[in-house]
Formats: sequence, C-alpha cells, structure tokens
Amino acid sequence: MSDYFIEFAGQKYPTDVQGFLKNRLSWSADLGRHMASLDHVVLTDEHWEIIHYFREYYEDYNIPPPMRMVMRVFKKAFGEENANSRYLLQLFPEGATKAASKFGGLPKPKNCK
Amino acid sequence: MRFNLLITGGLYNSQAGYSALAFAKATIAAGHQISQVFFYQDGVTLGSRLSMPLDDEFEPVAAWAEFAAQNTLALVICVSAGERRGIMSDAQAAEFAKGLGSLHANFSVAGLGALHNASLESDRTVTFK
Amino acid sequence: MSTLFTIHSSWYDTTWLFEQLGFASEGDSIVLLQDGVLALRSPITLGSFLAKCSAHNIDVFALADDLNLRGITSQYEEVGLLSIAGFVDLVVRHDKQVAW
Amino acid sequence: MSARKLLYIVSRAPYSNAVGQEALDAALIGASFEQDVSLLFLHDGVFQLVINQGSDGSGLKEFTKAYRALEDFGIDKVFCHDLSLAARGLTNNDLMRDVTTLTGEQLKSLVASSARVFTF
Repeated sequence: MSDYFIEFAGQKYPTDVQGFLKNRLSWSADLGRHMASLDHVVLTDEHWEIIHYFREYYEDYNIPPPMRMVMRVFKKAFGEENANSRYLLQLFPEGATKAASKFGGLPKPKNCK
Repeated sequence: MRFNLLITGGLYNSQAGYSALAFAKATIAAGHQISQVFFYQDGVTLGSRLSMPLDDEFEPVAAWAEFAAQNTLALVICVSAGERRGIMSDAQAAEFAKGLGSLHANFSVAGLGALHNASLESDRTVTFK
Repeated sequence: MSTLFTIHSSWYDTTWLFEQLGFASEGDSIVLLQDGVLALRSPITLGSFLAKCSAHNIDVFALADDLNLRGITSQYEEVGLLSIAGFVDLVVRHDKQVAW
Repeated sequence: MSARKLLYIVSRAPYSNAVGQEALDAALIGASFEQDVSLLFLHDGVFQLVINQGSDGSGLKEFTKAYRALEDFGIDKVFCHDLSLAARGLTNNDLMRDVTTLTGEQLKSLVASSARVFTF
C-alpha cells in the first residue's frame, strides 16, 4: 500500500509522493479536476482535450504520446496559430507530458530524456 | 581516439564491471581518451555506495570510483534504470521521500540522452555485458 | 566498415550465434571474453565455425586473462590469444563493436 | 551533421527481465536525437512482438504495447530475423505489428551498414 494518497469525495486514492495516481483505473474526471486544483490549475476545455488525448493514447500503447503528436492534436482542435509549445506551456506550466499525465490519472512519465 | 564505454552487466551477475575497468585502464595507458562511462540496465548497480564485499574480494564500486578520481572520468548512471533498481543520489531519494540515496559520490546521474551524446561524439562505443 | 564482434556469455547461451547467423563479414573480427571463452572447451567442435571464419577472412581471438582465470587452455591454433592492450588495439582497428 | 544509422537489437523475450523495456527506452531516445534508428528482433527477442500479450492489467505492465506506436516516435524501421521466427513456429500473422523480415544475409548488411549497434 502506498504511503501517500489523495482524499476526495470520501475516498482515499493511493498516489506516489508527487501525487500521481497509483491506479489509473480509479481515475474519474472529477478526481482529475480535484488533482489539478491541488496544483492550483483550473482545467479548461483545452486542458481536457489534451488530457483525454493522453488517456486514450496511454490506453492504446502504455506510453505517453510524443510531443509531436500532442501538437498535431492541438493544432486540429484549436487552430494553427495557437498550436505552439509556448501556448502549451501556458496551459501546463509544469510541462504538458508531466501535468496531462498527472491530471489524467496516468503514471509519472520517465525522466530518462 | 575518444572512447565511450557502456556497461550493462550487473555488480554480481556479470564480469562486465571488472572487464570494462581493465579495458578502461588499458585505453588510458595506450594514450586514448575516455569521454564517459555510462552504466545502464543492471550495470547501474556498480554505482552503489552500499556494496560491501568481503575484505579479500575485488571491490568493483571502489575500484571504479578510484580509477575515475585518478583520471577525472565521468561515471554516469542512467536515471530511470537506477531508480528501478534503487540506485539514486541523495537528491533523488529526497524527491521520492526515501531518505538517503545509495549512489557513490564519484558517480553522477543522467538520462539516456547522455549515452547518445557521448556515443555520437566519440570515435568508439564499447559495450560490456 | 569493419565490425568487432565480442561474445561475453557462455557458448551454451550463444550457440545460436555461431550456428544460425553468418553475422560477420570479410575483414571483421570476433573476440571471446568473459564467459565467451568457455566456447574453447565446448563439447561440440568449433572447428567448422573457425574454418568458415578463416575462409571469410574473419579473425577470431580470445582474451588471455579470461582464459587463465578459468583454467582454460585453447585447443585451437586458429584462435589468437589477446592481451587487454591488444583488445584496445582491435577496437581501434574496427569501426564499431557489437557485443553479444 | 547528417543522421547516423543506429541499430538496436533485442534478443531476449519479455517479462522475465527489463531488457525489452530498456531497449525500447534507448531506441526512443536515439530516435528523439533525430538519428536513423532501426530496431531488430532476433533470437528470443521475436517473442516481444507476439500478439495478445497481457494479463488483467494488475500485474506486470504490458510495455510491449508501445511497439505498435514506434512510428509516432520516429522509428519506422522494424525488423525480425526470419529464422528466429521460424525456429519458434511464428509467422508475421502472430505479431502485433508489421515488421520487415530479414534473412541472415540481409541482417549481416544491416549490422555492417550501422554506425552504432546497441545489443539488448
């Protein structure tokens, strides 16, 4: 059992020390919103677009999507002019891969880069 | 010539640490340079400061640490391979709330990018498994 | 571009390398080291493998220190005994190494 | 500098060790350096690609799913050794993704033409 957890709606959700969920299947959108609020982030539609993409990609491949692919999705959803890494960094100041994984209930991405 | 060494064999399941050290010494003796020694897969266990062989046994970690100090050599442990196997610096251990780290002071931690940088910049990459 | 193949593990784990694959090309070299030197005492003769290597101009070596450590003497004249300094020279003489 | 040919060879089966996961990690980094990456499955390594892997998701992670996404990460040269497949009673139909099968002779030239070879 994990030493760390998030308490939400009367339930305890085990996490790692940095607040990433141990069991991605226990995730819900409400929990994701709560996790973001703990990091002082209010999730907008744009955030959700990215988070859902991360979740679907991870479900298919057990790995976070490469940034190139994230950009492609972003471009499609919000137009060429908004789809740049600067804009993505405004949405997710901690880095899109790390934050989208976290709020989407996915494990912490490897830092072997 | 610039050599980049990659060690993937573990502390006690392979002779890799011993062979690579002999090779590294011969490389320097022949007038070549070693750009970096990268430890990956089970090889990261060679960076454990907590390894304590019997007094009359070969001490791979201490031998590497001493050789690196004498030749100002970079000994680099792969961060993710190390974290999987419990070889991490004090800073990493603190980040994970695990108390003190297990990494020997003469080793450092970096990502697989460091292996690729060194490999692409060196004349030879030599792997010991 | 020539390649230096190094075989680090026992013959019993790497028979497939010797049997299945003609992995080396003309001008390449093969070095047996660590448990790789056990191949020199394998019950199955290395003769045909060595004859093939010789026909393709592929040199085969074994690291002398690792033979001595294990109390093994080579029964094959075709296998050159290599000091660690000689090993370094071989690495220099080939463009890259492939470790098995 | 033009991209160099980096070859990553996996010759061990998945799950009893971290070899496949760590070979994959290395190959993905090689590709992120915009090098010309090839991934070759050889000997027991061909078991990495067998279709329908995985338990109920509670135990060992099915990291091999990522092999179906290699192109997204810039790796589009994925090879299997033909005899390694045949020796294990496997054909391309048993694999989770498209691969190019190589004969021993083709494998030899792949190794010969690579600038760096990382074996796992």
